[in-house]
Order: sequence, then C-alpha cells, then structure tokens
Amino acid sequence: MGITLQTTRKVDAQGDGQLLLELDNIHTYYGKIHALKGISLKVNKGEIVTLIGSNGAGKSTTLRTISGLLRPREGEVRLDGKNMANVPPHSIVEAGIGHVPEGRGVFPGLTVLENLEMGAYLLRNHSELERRLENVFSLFPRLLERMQQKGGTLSGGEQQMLAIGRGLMQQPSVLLLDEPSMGLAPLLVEEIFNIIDRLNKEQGTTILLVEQNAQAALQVAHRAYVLEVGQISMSGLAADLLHDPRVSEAYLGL
Amino acid sequence: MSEQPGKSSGSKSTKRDLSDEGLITRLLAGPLGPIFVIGYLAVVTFLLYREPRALLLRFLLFAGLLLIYYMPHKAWLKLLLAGVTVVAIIPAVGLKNPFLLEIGFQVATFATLALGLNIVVGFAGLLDLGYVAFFAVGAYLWAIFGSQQLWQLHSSPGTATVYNVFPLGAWWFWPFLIFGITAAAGAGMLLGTPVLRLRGDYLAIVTLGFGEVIRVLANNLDKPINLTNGPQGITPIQRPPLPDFILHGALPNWLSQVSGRTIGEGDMYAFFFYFLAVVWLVFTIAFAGRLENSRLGRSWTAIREDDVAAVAMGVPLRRTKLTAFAIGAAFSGAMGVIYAANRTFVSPETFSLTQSISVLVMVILGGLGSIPGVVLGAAIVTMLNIDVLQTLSLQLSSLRQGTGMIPLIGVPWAELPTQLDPARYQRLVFGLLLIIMMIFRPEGIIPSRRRKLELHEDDDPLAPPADSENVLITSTGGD
Amino acid sequence: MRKLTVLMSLVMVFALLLAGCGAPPPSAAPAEAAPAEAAAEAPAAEAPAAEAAATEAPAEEAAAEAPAADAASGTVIKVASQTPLSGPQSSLGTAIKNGAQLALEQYGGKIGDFTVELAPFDDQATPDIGVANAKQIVGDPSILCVDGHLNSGVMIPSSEEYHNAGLAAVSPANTNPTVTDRGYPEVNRIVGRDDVQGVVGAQYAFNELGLKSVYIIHDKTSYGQGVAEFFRTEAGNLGMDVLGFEGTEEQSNFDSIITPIIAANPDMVYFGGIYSQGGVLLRQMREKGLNVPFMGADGLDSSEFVNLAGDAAVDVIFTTTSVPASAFPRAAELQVQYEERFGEQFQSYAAYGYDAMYICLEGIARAVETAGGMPTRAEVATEVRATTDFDGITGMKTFNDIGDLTVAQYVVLRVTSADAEKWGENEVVQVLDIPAPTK
Amino acid sequence: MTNPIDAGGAAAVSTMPASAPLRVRRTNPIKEILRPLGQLLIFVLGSSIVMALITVALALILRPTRDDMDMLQITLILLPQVLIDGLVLGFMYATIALGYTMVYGVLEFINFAHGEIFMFGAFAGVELLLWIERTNGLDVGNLAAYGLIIVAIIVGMVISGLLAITTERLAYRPLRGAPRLIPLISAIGVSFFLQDMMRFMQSAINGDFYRTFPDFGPFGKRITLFSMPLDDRTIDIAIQVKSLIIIIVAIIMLVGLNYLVNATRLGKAIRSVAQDQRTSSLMGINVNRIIALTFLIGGALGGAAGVLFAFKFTRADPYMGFLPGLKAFTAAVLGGIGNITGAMLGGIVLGLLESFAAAYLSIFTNGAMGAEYKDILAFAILILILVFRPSGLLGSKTTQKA
Repeated sequence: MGITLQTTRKVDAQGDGQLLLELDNIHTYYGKIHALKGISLKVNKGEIVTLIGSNGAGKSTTLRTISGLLRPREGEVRLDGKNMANVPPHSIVEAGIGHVPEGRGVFPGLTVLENLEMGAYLLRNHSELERRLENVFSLFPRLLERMQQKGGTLSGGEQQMLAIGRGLMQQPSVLLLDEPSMGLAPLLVEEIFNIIDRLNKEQGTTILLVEQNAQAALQVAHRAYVLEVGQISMSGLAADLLHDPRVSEAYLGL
Repeated sequence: MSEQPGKSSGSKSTKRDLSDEGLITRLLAGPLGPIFVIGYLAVVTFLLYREPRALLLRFLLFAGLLLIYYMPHKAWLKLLLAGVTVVAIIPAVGLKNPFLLEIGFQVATFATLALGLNIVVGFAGLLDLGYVAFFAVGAYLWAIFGSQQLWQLHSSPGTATVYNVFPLGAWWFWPFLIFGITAAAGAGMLLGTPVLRLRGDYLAIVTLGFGEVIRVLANNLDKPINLTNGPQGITPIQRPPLPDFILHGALPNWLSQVSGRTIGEGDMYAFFFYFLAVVWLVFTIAFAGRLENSRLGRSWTAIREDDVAAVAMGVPLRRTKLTAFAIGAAFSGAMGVIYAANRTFVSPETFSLTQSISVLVMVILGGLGSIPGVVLGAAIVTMLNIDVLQTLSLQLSSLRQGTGMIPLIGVPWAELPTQLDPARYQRLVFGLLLIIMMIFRPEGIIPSRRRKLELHEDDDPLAPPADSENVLITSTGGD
Repeated sequence: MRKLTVLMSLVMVFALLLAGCGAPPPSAAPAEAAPAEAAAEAPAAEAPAAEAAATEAPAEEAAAEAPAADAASGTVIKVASQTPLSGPQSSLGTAIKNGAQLALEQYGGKIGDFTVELAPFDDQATPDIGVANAKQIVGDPSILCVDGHLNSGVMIPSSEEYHNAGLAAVSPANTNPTVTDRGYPEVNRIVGRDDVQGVVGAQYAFNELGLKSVYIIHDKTSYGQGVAEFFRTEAGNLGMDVLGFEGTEEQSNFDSIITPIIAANPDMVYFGGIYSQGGVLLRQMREKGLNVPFMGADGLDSSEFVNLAGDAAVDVIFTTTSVPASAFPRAAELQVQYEERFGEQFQSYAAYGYDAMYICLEGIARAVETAGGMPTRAEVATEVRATTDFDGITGMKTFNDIGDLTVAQYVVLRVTSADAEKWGENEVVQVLDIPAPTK
Repeated sequence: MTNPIDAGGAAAVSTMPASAPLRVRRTNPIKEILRPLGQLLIFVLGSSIVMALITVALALILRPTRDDMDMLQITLILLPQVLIDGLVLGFMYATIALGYTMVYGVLEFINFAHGEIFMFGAFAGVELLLWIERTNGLDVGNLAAYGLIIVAIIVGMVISGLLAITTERLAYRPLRGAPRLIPLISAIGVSFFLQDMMRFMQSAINGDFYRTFPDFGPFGKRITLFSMPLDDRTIDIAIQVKSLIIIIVAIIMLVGLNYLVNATRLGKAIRSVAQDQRTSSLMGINVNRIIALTFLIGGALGGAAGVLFAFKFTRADPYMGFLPGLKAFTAAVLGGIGNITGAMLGGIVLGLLESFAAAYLSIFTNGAMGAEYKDILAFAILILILVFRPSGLLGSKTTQKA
C-alpha cells in the first residue's frame, strides 16, 4: 500500500545530526530464550530510523531493551554517550527516551486528559505542561474533543493517537514507536504516518520506528535496519532498502 | 508475539528436569541405595526403641520415608520399604511411646485434609479458605449420632444428667463413614452452587465466610434445640467396637510384655485409629492420583488455567467445579468421622479459620497440586505444631530446672525467661517459614511438574537480578 | 540441584528451630548434682545437644551419635503441668505453672532417691493441642501426675487420655461438673463446681442484694456458658426475672450487646466468662451509662480485670472457688515468695497450682514408699485420690469418691480498688463451705 | 472543530499558530472534596433508612409472636442507638477496608497482614499515651487532650505506614509477578509473624501482652441527643464524645484519600500503576516507589484506624487485628474490592448489619438466636450480594483470575 507523504525523504538526512542513541552488541534473554543476539544500531539526532522484520524477529524486544523494560545481559545502550543498560525504565524516561508501546498501553480508566498528563508526569512546570498539551491537541484535534472521555472508551485509532500524543508529552529526545499502525484501518494508517512525518519535520523529533508495515516505514524513514531472529541482517538508507530485492521479497510482499 | 516470557518451549524444560537429579537421588542410586536405606531404618528403629522419646530420632524416622521417596528405584521396592516403615516400624516404636502413634494419626488426618483441599485449590484452582468446614460436618455428624447428644436435645448445654445408653450402637461408626462422605460432599455442593460465578478473591472470602458459618453454627446450635451442645462440645463419642481378643487377653498381654509397659484398651484403640487413618490416607492418595490424570482431572486443569477457553472446549463448567468441591469435601468428611471417634470429643474450637489456613499452608508448603508434596507439607506442619516446638520448650524447661549455664553467655539456664519458650512463638516460626518458603521456593518442597515450570522459567544463574524491572513484564502478561 | 534445595530448606527449618532454643552443648549437664545423679542425667541433657549437632549434617551417621543410654527414667520422676502458656489466657495459665514450680522447689525437688522435675506443657487453651500433649505426657513413663488444666473444655477430652493411661490428674481450676462426673478414678480437682458456684452467685444476688431481675451474658466457652447456665437455672428457681441470656465471642465491641440490656432495664448483669472479655464489657457498659451491679464468676479473678475495666471494676461482685490469698495467712507468705521468684503479679490461681502440685508430690511420695521404688501410675492415682485432710495454702482438701472435694469453699468477693496491685485485698463478703453435690 | 467548551475562553496562551483557543478542563479540587462527602451522606442515609425500614417491617410482622413485650415499641426505642452504634462501627470498618482496597486496587493482592498492621498502629498509639501517662502528662485540659489523641493517631499512622512499607519490601516485592496464591500465603505468614512479634515485644517489656487505653480527657462523656419514654422511665439516646471523634476522623480520612487519589499527581500515578504497571514505568513513574507509597498510605490509614479502635473499645492486644481485619476485608469485597467508594459503602453496610443483627436477633427470635449470629448474618448477606452482583456493590471489574 502506498503512503502519500508531503515530501520524499532526503537521502542525506543521516549525516545531519550527531549520534544520539546507540546500541552496542545487545544480548537480551527471556528466561532461557536468547531473543536478541548482539544487536548494534545507531540513531542520529533528527532522524527517523526504522526497524523492520517479521513477527518474532525481536523488534519489540529491542525497543523494550532500550526503554529498560528488559535488561540486556550483555552490551550497552548509550544515550548521548551515557550507558543506559540496567537503568530502571523511569530513569530512562527521565533521561529522554520516550516509548510508545505496542498495543498502545493507554490507561483505560484515566480520561484522555489524564492520560496525556501522565505523559508529562516528570514535568512539574505548569505552563510548560499547558504548552505541550496544546501542541498535542493541535496535532490530534480529535483528542481535544474526547478530553474528558475515559481512555478505554476510545476507538483503536484514537487510542493510537492518544498513545503517540502521550509519548510526545514527554518531549523525549528520541521517541520509540512500536507498531503504531497495527490493527488500524488503512485510512488511519496513512494519517498516523503523516503525523510521524510531520513530527519529524516540523518539530525535529528523533524517532526509532518499529513496523511490520515495511513499505510505509521505509517511505517515512531516513535509515532502516532489518532484523531477523534476533540479529540485524541488513541496514542502510531507507530509500535503498525500499528498492532492495531481498527486502522487497521478504517484507514488502512484492 | 513469540517473545512472550511465559511460553518457553516445553521440550527444553523437560530435558532439564530429567537431567536434574537431586543429590539424594544420586547418592541413593544403584544397588547400594536400598541397602543403605534399610540400614538407616534399622539403625533409627533400634535407637528409637532404646530412646523412644528423642525428638531427633522421631524426626529421622519420618525423614526415612522421605529418603524412600527419593530413591531412584522400582516402585514396588519403594512401596515395600514405605509399607514396612508405616505398618511395622512406627507401630513397633509406638509400643514404647504411644505419642508416635498420635503423630502418625494426626499427620494422616491432616494429610488427608490437605489432599482434599489440594483437589479444590491445586487441581481446580478454586481458592477455598473455609475448607475445615467439611471436616466439621463429618465430625459433628458422628458426634451427634454416635454420642448421647440425642437424649439432650431439650436441655441446656452442660446441665443435663449423664446418660449411659447410646441411641445408636457403636458399629454404626462404619455406615457413618459413608454418611460422613455423603454429608460432606453435600455440603461441598451446597457451598459450591451459589458461588459458581465467583472468582479469585471473591470466592476466597465467600468460602472463608462459609467456614465461619459452620463453626458459628456448631457453637450456637445449642438453642432452641441443643443439637451440638454449643461450646461445651459433645462427649463421650463412641469408638467403633473392636473384637474382644484385640482389646483384652493374649494380644495386649503379649504386647505389654514386649514393650515393657501396660498395653490397655486405650493403646489398642490408638493402634486401631492409626491404621484406620493411614488406610484412609492411602486410599485418598490413590484416588487423588487417579483423579489427577483422569478426564475430570484434565477438566479441572482446564478451568484452572482459563475457564472461558475451557468452556469453549466443551468442559461443563458448573459440573466440573461442583465435583471439585464435592470430592474435595468428601475426603475430609470421612476423616471427620474418624477424628470424632478417635477423640471421643468434638468442640467448635477445632474447626476455626486458623485450622483452615493451616491446611492451606500445608498444601502450599508441600507443593500445590503435587500429591507427595502435600503429604509432606501436612507432615511438616503437623509435627511442627504438636511436636517439635513443644518438645524443644520442654527440653528448655528441663535445662532451666538444672544448674547448667547457657554456653557463650555464661548465664544460668534457670535465669532464662520463660517468655522465650519456643512453643510460645509457634506462629512466629510458622509465619517466618511461610515467608521464606514463598520467596525462595514458591512452588513448594516437592513441586508438581507444572508449577515448577510456571514458577522457575527464569531460574538461571545468569538471569537478571530478581527485583529487576523485568518482573513487570511477567505481571502484566504478554502483549 | 532441586533436591539439594529440598535438603537445604529442611536443614534451614530445623536449624531455625533449634536456634530458637539455643543449642546447649554437653557441658550443660547439671554439674553440681550428686555424682550418681550427674552420671545418670548427663545423657538426658546431652540429647538436645546431639540433636543440635546432628542438624548441621543430618546424615545418618549423626543418628549414631544420638544418646544410646536408656532414658534417665529410672531416677527422674516428672510431674507435668498443662495450662495455656500462650494466647490470651496465658496470664492465668502461667500463674498455675509458676505455682506448681514453686511448690516443687519448696518441696525440695526430690522424693526419696528420685529427682522430681516439672514438665510444663502449653495447651494453648485449645482441646486439640491439649489432647496431643496429653498423648505425649502419657507416652513418657516418668510422668506420674498432671497438674492442669485451666479450661474445662480442654480438661475434659485430655483427661480421657489420662484415664486411659491410668495417670493421676489434679485440676487446679476446672469447675465444670463433667470433669468429675464421669467418675474416673484418676481425675481430681481441688476447686468447687460450677453447678454450685452458679447457684451461690444467684443466691447471693437474690437473697443478700435483693436484686429481682438479671441479664445474663456469657462468652460462649465451655466454662463461661456452663456457669451462666447454672446461674440462670437457680435465678429462675429463686424467682428472679431473667431478662436475657446472650452469648458472644466478641472481644472488643460490645455496643450492640449493651443496647438491648439498657432497653431491658435489669437490676443486674451477670457475666459468665473470662476477665479479658469481662473487663472490656464492663468498661463499655459503664461508658454507655449502664450502671447496674455487675457480677461474675471465678473467670474474673485476675488483677488484669481491673487493668481492663479501670474504675468501673470497683464494686464488682464475683464468686470464686479460689479463696484470695488474704484469707489465708500462709498465702500472703507465698505471695511474697512468688513475686520474688518470678517477678510477676501473684494471682490466686498460683496458689491452686501450688496446692495441686503439692498433692501430686505427696501422693507420689506415699506411692514410692509403698512400692519401695518407682511406683506404677495406678499406685500414684490411688494415693492421690486417697488424699485426706491435706492442709494446703487454700484450705483443707479431702477428695471424695469421684475426685471432688468433700467440702469445697465458695467465696463471694467484692472488688475494692481500681489498682491492680491491690487485687489481693478484695473484700471477702461471704465464705461458704459447701459439700460436693451428690447425684 | 465542534468543541462545546471552546467558548469558555483560553486558559493558556497558545504558542501553536494553528491551534484553536482551548481550555483544558481539569477536575475541580473543591468538587473532589464535596463529591465524596455527598456520596457518604447518601450512603449513610440510604443504608440507615433501608436497614431501619426492614427492621420495623420485621417487627410488625413478628409482633404477635411475643406477648411479653411490645416488639414494635422496643424496636423503635432501640433504633436510634443501634443506628448510631452501627455507623460508628461502620466508619471503623470503612477506614480499615480502605487499606485493603488501596493495595488490592494497585496490586490485585489481598494484604492479609493488614489486620496486624492495624494492630501495630493501635499499640503505637496506646504505648505513646501510656508513656505520657507515666510522666503524668495526661492530666491536661480538654483541648490538650484532643491534641494528644491527634498525636497518638499520627504516631499510629507513622508506625503502621512504615511497617507496611517494610513488609512490602521484604515479603511481597520479591514475589511480584508470581501467581496470586504465592503472595497471599506470604501475607498470611507476615500476619502470623507480626502477631507473635508483638506478643513477644509486649511480654518481654511489660510481662503481659495487652494494653489498656488510658482514661483521660472528656472522651468518655456522653452527649445526650434526646430521650425517649419507655414504660415508666426514659431512655437516653446518646453518643459518646469518642464516637463522634471517630466519625469525624474517619470522614476526614475518607475524603482526604479520595482527594489524594483523584485530584493529585500522586493519585494519578497510583491509578495508572493500578491499571498498567509497565506503561506507567514508561511514563517515568517509579513503579516500585508508587507501590511502596500505596502500602504506606494503606498502612497509615490502618494505623489510624487501629488507634481509633483501641480508643473506642479500650484495649489493644496482639490478636485484635484479626477479626476487624476480616470484617473490613469483607466490607471491601462487599463494596467491590479495589474501589474506594465501595470500601466506604461496604464498611457502613457491614457495620449497620452487625449492629442491627446483634441488637434485634434475640428480640425477634425470642431468644432462640442472639448476638452470636451476627457474623453469620453478615456473611450470609455477603454471599447473597455476591451471588447477584459477583463483583460487589460498586465493583465493575471481573477480569481477575484465581
């Protein structure tokens, strides 16, 4: 399926910013299952980097390892050069990594507004909170309408918007997005990717995007990594990968 | 996603299980093992015969059964050795010290209760905090009909004249074993029916309430009709008749000679009840073992794991839950009848909530869902309750009456305050034990295979620290 | 590895238990005892030590180290006490045990060549534990007499075991008629009976105080309900109006029980039960403005009662079968010795524990004399039952054919002070010598 | 954009050019205080009226069965006092139930040891006052007496709160993520342990293990509300000063907790942790700390309830926590466990039920049944309610598993 983006990616975006997030030889286990077998990747400031791969390749695991939900048994996660492995998740959030989890993780019993405010939980400055809220509402006007509704009563697309909006409330230096298009109607998928693109362009948000919808992800991203059973099998510019025959065959269904 | 932690592949764990042979098992392997165990039993028996009241030896004798359990040998050999221990050694030493029979009887009693509860909680996953109620139903059934209580229905408790004629003959004990099973199963259904829709904690509090209701009824049904004699309890209750040659004459005389003390009617009854309880326990073990692997047992597992899915698979939820309650209750109903006859006395205090909890603790401590584990749990808790702490206190008291000094501190034993007696801190020890067990070995001492898999999937020397945030994932489930 | 954990946990459990008592090394054997006794006693004292050592490595070899010497039963005679030492009633239970211990110490701790020891058991005021302990007591041939229990509900089933084993028991506190009515030759008591005590209370309330109506509350225990039932029967016979008869297990909140009493407007409230509940009930009654006389039975007989009830305790009337120390000159002396020895407040039950022990000891001594060595339990039981005109702290004691006192004293007391220290100075308003009722 | 509140004007200056003026609607703090007060009033009045009506109806039906008294008259005369007693008890249960419900709401875990935490609070308060009494500090004026009670409550709260945190850290946290039965058993262990621990401390220090609440201040006084004639005498319907204090403190705690949970940042964190621990940690919330804080709050409420309990019923003993704990747990389940409002309602209903049962059963059954059946009645009603509403009066969640 094609995603209509307002602009096509500049191939050279990769060189722009300095190195922000770096994974160095990460090994993560679930019990005795070796889920990540030495993942290394880099995310530069201002980039959208996407991580594609089939079901069970370890994409979500990678994000969870970055945000501290899982602890790597080996390797380092560096944010601005500082090692973040074995730091509890709330401190990682504090350090500036925002994670919009797979399946959205909206708090069903909190109102939309409260959900958003939870995103800025660490922020104590009231006017800044208001500013961020307005920012989110301008991106997702629908959320404004639903402000007093409980999170659990929203539709799937709205919940995804809420989850992204909540991630933005943190104003993270890098935003981890886990399958934002999962389970959404095609029209909504397009809207979500447009917003991702806008976020990056208008607000300069650095994004690490995990997607099964490889085509859309590669269209929106600057660079990409392909993950296969816990290891990175390919990497490169998104535009190159989009046209790589191996990728087309395996992930684009072409 | 396949990254879920809870769904580790089965094959891997099974392999580990097979390779995971315990220290004892390894030590006992080979032909030397049985010889060693027999020698051990012989030594312990010999010593116990000379020193019938030594706590440690008593403990070692029961530990012998555990050794037999861990022997990696043919089932018939293990059964033979265990049978000899239970049928011959314990009664033989019991000749010297009847307290051993009492321990055996109580262990068997509570092991049966724990096995019954294990069906409800361990197999079917229905948390029952009022289990002792069914025990009470059985006990009171025989207490009311097997005593003279029926003559006293219209007199205030404790004020009636003592009669000497029992309304029913003592042999009615045997039919009442069956009635006890039936009545307890009925009570199980009675409790089960209204609570079928309840889950988890709601079920727990309702069963707890039911247990209390039974106890309060037993305590208060002395008016308007004096059915239970209230807090006074019912006494005397008849014991089943034994043939005269057992109670009097050559047999007890011979036993008296052998043991060097007078063996009277009471002692013969102690033997009788010990064997009766053991027989019922063995029957319960066999029955529960068969159930576990039956169609019904699998239905229980199914509703325990996911009742919605189970219903979708065609498991009749209502019937399956009710049979769990009924069968679980039935075991303890019969034991209630036996217990009442053994004690010749019942009173409501026996059936308190604490008792229910302590049966639950036996189940969890030994290993939820594991039959050998539950029996061991019952043995440990019971011995702790009636034997170990009490005996330690006595020894302490004996020291206190001597003139010895406490080592290291150099204070005479006599000055040790009685406030420190271990028997007074039974619950403290018990509580501490529970906490430690739950933290370090939540699956119980002898876990059932399933539970072990569930609880120790991360058990690996290289695994991240226990209190890592990692845990959060498991508690919220997969994605 | 798994099994290793099993082993470890077992070792841990027992190490924990033994640590609880502090494992004594062999040197703990009584050093100053006469040489012959020391030799005989050493193995017994070593037993726990060997156990402690063995626990560290519960291998089979350890078993071999366990004492092989036959018990010291040849030279040691034990008297067991069984009372609640833990739980809410341990105040009374400990008093009895301490009384017994004091008696043994004052007796000299020896009968002939035998050393006498006290084996204190804790029945936790529950019948199950009581019976289990009874079996343990019965299983120890060196125990020749039992001083216990506190609660009739525990005494009745436990004494079945004593009876089976022919073991003499002297009860310092059980007033329930059933205790002796079964006619067991081993079971005796040195206190009165509820069916007399309840009657005494009712008669005093009606005849002496002139009260015409009563509201009866009891604690739903064997003891409390028993005495309340007898009070009710006698009150009815006398023509008192029984306005209510309520049982409650409640320990703290008596609001909803007191309200109907206020509505019923009785001349007095009678309470059958233990001080721990009665004190709280009384205090709450007074707080709710119910100021009628309050009467109880010997379950109130503890200085703790005034601690709980405070000022409300003053003028409470209670019947008891244990005469306060102040009524006996020797008791005052005992009180001093007791408080010096144990550092605890003297309770009148201590005197009964003392007397029961003394009766046991004298019975054993007579049996030893007759047998010319270790007597059988039956001989001891016979001798104990034969106790005649024993001049105890708490009066003269003679047992009748079922183990009751031929004449028991019943006392009506009035609490005079809200100070727990002055519990022993309660005013004796009536002393009655009443022979045991004949069936 | 069709936002009805747009007209309300902008509360914040918009920095985004494209954004329409918006006003963020937040919960009004005053409303958060008034709302539970209103609910409480409705609960109290509602359950009182229902109970009273049922009782009077029963009295009318059963009136002919007793000729020795006019059952209706007795019933009516007792009614106000029984209501007052029931409400005091109900508020007590409600405050204890809050501790259960807080912890349950966040962890779905029955803190079986809450009754013992309650007991430690009671002892802390009593010991403090006894210590002051020993230094002759209790001989004070009325105002200071009130102050002392408040201090005792606060000390009870602190001790219980700390104890709750400690038990969480040592006995529950290592078990997080284990099947539900495991922490429950651990909690039973903690409960046993704490009971004997307190007994050990008390008997080692004081020789005995229960303590009596010192008698001081004007708290024992009774305020007579009105008098009713019965035969030839009058019956005063009165409330003790301490009962009033209990009601007031309980209301303050209930409202305060409601405010804390619904209108503060911490409350929001607690609620979000209750719903989804993992996502909460992604919001920057230190989940372990929030859980510990939940225990602290629940424990502190339990401690306050403990001091009030000892205050009202005059004594503290190591086993005092067990039964009230059980009742409060029942109350929490009755109301729908995990639901704060439900805990209040459940507590009040249970308190009233018990009080009515104890007072009237004997009258209605002519002595055949008495106060001893009040627990049976309470449990019977609980079973009945759960049969028809399997998740309690106000509960909605039925997702939990055993």
